[in-house]
Amino acid sequence: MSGSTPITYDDVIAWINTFAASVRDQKEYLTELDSAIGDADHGINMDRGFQAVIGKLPGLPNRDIGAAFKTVGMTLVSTVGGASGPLYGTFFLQLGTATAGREAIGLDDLIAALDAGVAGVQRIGKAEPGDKTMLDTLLPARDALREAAASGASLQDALARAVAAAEQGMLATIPLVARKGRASYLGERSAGHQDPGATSSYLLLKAAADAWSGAAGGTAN
Amino acid sequence: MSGSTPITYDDVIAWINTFAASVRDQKEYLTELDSAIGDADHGINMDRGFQAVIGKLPGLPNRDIGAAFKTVGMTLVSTVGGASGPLYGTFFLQLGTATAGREAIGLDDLIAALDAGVAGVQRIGKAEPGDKTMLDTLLPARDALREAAASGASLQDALARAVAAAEQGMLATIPLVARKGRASYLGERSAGHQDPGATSSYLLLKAAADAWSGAAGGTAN
Amino acid sequence: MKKLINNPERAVDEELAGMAAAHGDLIRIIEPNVVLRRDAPRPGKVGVISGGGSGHEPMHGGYVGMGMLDAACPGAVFTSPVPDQMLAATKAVNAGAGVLHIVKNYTGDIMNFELAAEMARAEGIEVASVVIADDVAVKDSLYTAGRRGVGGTVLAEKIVGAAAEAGADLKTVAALCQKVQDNVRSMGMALTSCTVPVAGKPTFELGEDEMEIGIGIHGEPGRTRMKLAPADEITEMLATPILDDLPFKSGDTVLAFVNGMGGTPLMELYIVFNKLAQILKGRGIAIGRSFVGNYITSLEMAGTSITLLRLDDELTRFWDAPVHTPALRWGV
Amino acid sequence: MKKLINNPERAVDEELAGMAAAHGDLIRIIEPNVVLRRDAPRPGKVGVISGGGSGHEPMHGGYVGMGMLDAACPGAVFTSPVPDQMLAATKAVNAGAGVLHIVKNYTGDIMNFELAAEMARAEGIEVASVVIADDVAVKDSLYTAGRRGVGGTVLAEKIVGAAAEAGADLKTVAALCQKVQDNVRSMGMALTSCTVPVAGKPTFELGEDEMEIGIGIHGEPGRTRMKLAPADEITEMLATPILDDLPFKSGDTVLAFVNGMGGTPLMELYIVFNKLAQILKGRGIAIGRSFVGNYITSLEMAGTSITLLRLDDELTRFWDAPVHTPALRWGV
Ligand SMILES: Nc1ncnc2c1ncn2[C@@H]1O[C@H](COP(=O)(O)OP(=O)(O)O)[C@@H](O)[C@H]1O
Ligand SMILES: Nc1ncnc2c1ncn2[C@@H]1O[C@H](COP(=O)(O)OP(=O)(O)O)[C@@H](O)[C@H]1O
Ligand SMILES: [Mg+2]
Ligand SMILES: [Mg+2]
Ligand SMILES: [Mg+2]
Ligand SMILES: [Mg+2]
Repeated sequence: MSGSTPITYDDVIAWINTFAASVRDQKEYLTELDSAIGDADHGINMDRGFQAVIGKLPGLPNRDIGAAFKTVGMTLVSTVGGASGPLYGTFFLQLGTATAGREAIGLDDLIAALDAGVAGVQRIGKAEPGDKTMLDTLLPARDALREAAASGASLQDALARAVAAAEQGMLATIPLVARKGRASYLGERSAGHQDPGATSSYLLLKAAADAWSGAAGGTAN
Repeated sequence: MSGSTPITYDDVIAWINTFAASVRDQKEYLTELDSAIGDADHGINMDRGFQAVIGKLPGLPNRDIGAAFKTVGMTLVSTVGGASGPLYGTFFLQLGTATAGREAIGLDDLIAALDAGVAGVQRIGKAEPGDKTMLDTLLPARDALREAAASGASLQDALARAVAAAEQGMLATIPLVARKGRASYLGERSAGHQDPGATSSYLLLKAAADAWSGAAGGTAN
Repeated sequence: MKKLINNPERAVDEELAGMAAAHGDLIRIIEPNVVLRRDAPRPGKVGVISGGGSGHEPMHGGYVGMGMLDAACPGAVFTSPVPDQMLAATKAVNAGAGVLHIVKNYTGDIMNFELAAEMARAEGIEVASVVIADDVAVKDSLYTAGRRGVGGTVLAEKIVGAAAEAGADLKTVAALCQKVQDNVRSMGMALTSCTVPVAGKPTFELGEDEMEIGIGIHGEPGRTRMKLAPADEITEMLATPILDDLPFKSGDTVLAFVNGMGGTPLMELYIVFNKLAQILKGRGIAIGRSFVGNYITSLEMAGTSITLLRLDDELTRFWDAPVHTPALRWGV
Repeated sequence: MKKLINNPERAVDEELAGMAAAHGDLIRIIEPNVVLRRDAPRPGKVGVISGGGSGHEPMHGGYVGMGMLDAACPGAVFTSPVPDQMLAATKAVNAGAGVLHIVKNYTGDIMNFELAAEMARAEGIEVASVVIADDVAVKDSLYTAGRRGVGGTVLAEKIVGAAAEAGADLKTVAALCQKVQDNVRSMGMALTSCTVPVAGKPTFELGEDEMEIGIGIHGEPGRTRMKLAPADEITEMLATPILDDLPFKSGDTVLAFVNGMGGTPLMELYIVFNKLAQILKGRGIAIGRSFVGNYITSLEMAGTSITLLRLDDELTRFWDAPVHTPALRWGV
């Protein structure tokens, strides 16, 4: 079963680094999306946070995946601000709690961690699916991952399906009228624009798929 | 001699009305000139003043040319502000003093009145010829008028020569570096631009020639 | 982008250094980017702090001082500050009587302040929070993020700061803040967008003959884009929803606050005030206090907002009480 | 042109009506467009008046009140007021002790004030005039119109107003005004032009990467157009000619005034102040008093000016004295 292809500490670090690079790459694009329905800072915020994160990673004392995630979360909380700081910060802190003390995890562990992360985002952000937020990416991605795992898919296959679901969820935010976050102030005018946070969450899933395509679970693909 | 072609009270009123119309017509142009080397208000200032003036003219009690000029001068002082208000105001007040009580004047009287008007402008503005001001139009125009009168020219001919001299004087302000007025703050940068006040003064001379082309001295031209 | 800055990433830090250099008699700056009242903590006094993204100056840093805020937490431009700032501010102003957090209703501000409040409580500090949500351009609803906090925030900080200065306890101060929130309404509009320094270009584009009605204070677009209108019509468009919302009634006395968004000359604000005074008169509402200027801004945005606060004797008294901050000073 | 106005020709009138509505406790408006201190004339007090084109708000109307001006005469935008205004103001504030005219050095202002002074003298009122000409961007010369009056005017009005309030006679007040003029220097720059309402379009065009150095306060172009530079370099470009002109010397104490031209956010003014403080420190000059904000403006122009006034005890004392006007208030 899928638990047999372990995700190592190095894989986790690679994921975070890949996401940080992707955020840097897409900084202008994310900010542009936020211009349309927000305050033109989402890319800037995420980049500020993940630049701080990659500055912290080399200093981590041991190969504890949970500790790494917690460091990411705390760094985001302390450097991002805005809505995305506490939301992504809590997400990673919950990932950290779910994987505390582990040097490697399996797909099931990853799903459980995502469960906790998404629950954290829901708890502090109080958003529902369809409110036009990052949840509209994270929830379907997690569900896709779980279904794939249940059907015995490999980590890579499961991730590929999660990325596809994330992309769909992200695109599905376009027609939505926002009910949470800054975009909600626009009322009907928020429809027709892709949510910036849903987009960065898609990049987060994509970064995992990219980082682990050749690493975890051998050299598949 | 030229004194024999009288300028009547109605001619004077026609001159003022013609100039007011010309200022209204050239308001944007004068303001544009003032944008380049001043504060973008010369046309606006002159138009505000002469609109007030033409509102006053119908109410004048008798056919006293001097009183009409004085009314123009006082109205300009009270409504224009800026540099041009006191300068043009004084100019017309001096014209009024020089023609007080007269119902008609000759070319010589006009020259004497212009002398007084220009002296007034020089006294309160303290500018010299070549400082890039309205004086650079008024002085050569007055001199041309005087020379033409001395050579026995008709009022129309004398005015035509004065307008030509005024135009030359106005154009000659272009290369000058301003030493007086707002344009002086620009230093060397003021060169290459035509002075707005010199331009409105040219229009003033031109208005006399236009207004009196068919009136004073019969229907010549 | 044309700005008097050296480096977009360092703009807020250099701004705070400039504030410290200019107003060292009133404030000092402590890590991590907290504007602190020079003489904080004041023995026995309830601490009052606020914070939010930068770019709204003089709010909040300009309101730190005697009779107003004890500390302000400026985030990056238009970005809620991080909890570390509010935690540091809360600890620095706490004198044992507890600390009030005045929070503008934005998802980010709410969450970051709440995280800080939890951490402060964990360290044994009593913290109360009041959320300002006065923007009638946004429909209020249980299912959305709700209304934004805008101009009412400045009035709340002044009034609440005066009560804290006078020695009111945390519960009283928090209740007074809630009372301001319950009696204040605002609405804003923009003639131009603004440029977040790090973004480098205007947040939105507006045609030469267009305006945005119902904007917030973060350069975000408003509820509707319209053809430019005369100032009197714009004033009607802002005042009417405000007046109808509370609703304000004939016989009420208000504090009338006409605010500039940063790039609007005072001349225009007074033209708006002139019409607002006529509208209020027409409704039988008296202007008890007037407040006109650029007090809660969106960088260099051109535009205005109107805020009306229904006054009673208590609110009036605390509004009039002495205040001495970099941006607001009277009675001392 | 995007402005909160109804009719360009009526903008100043409606502005004054708005000021009267907002600040009726401090000022009233009399014909022909004079902003008058509510309680003028004050028995026994020397009257202090100033005036100039509109578009520089809060100067001068915002400075009418206790401890500063007794009256202000706002002309059309960027156009010197007419003598009728200064005459009416002079008569309205005269209480027998004479009236000081604080005049900025512009050909129009000089001539219009002089005409009014002559008329007032003809009516038996003692009038003294002091000309403020503090702009070091303009070369001083006997053969030109000389230097412009800019930021130093605000400081002169505050300091001289305090002396008049304290009961100084006309000669003393005029001498004090001259002392301010002798010890103050300024220079300004623009990032953008501004639009005179009646003209309807910007006075000059500036490229996205250009700025004007050495501007005045009437939207006129400056001495030189340059490539945009970081705030620190701009601050050097303004401060150096000021410091070298007086010259200010090590050991001097100054009032450091960083002014916004109307469309510049406070954030940027504090960034400029931060660098200015470093420059002054480097020259051994102490900052005795700081003054940061949009106090003498050019409509919505983006830009800044720096003014330095060399302080002594007398100037400092009058600067610190109570003032209560729409735009400036302390000590009361
Ligand atoms: N209540 C919420 N729950 C979940 N996600 C939210 C919520 N509010 C906002 N977001 C997400 O945060 C994103 C905006 O992040 P960002 O621009 O960094 O913060 P801010 O809105 O404070 O400027 C939105 O696009 C949205 O996906
Ligand atoms: N000292 C002076 N003597 C004569 N004319 C002057 C003087 N100063 C300015 N002017 C004239 O006034 C004109 C500007 O008038 P205007 O724009 O109406 O006033 P302001 O300069 O106050 O805005 C200049 O173009 C110049 O011809
Ligand atoms: Mg955002
Ligand atoms: Mg002009
Ligand atoms: Mg933000
Ligand atoms: Mg002018």
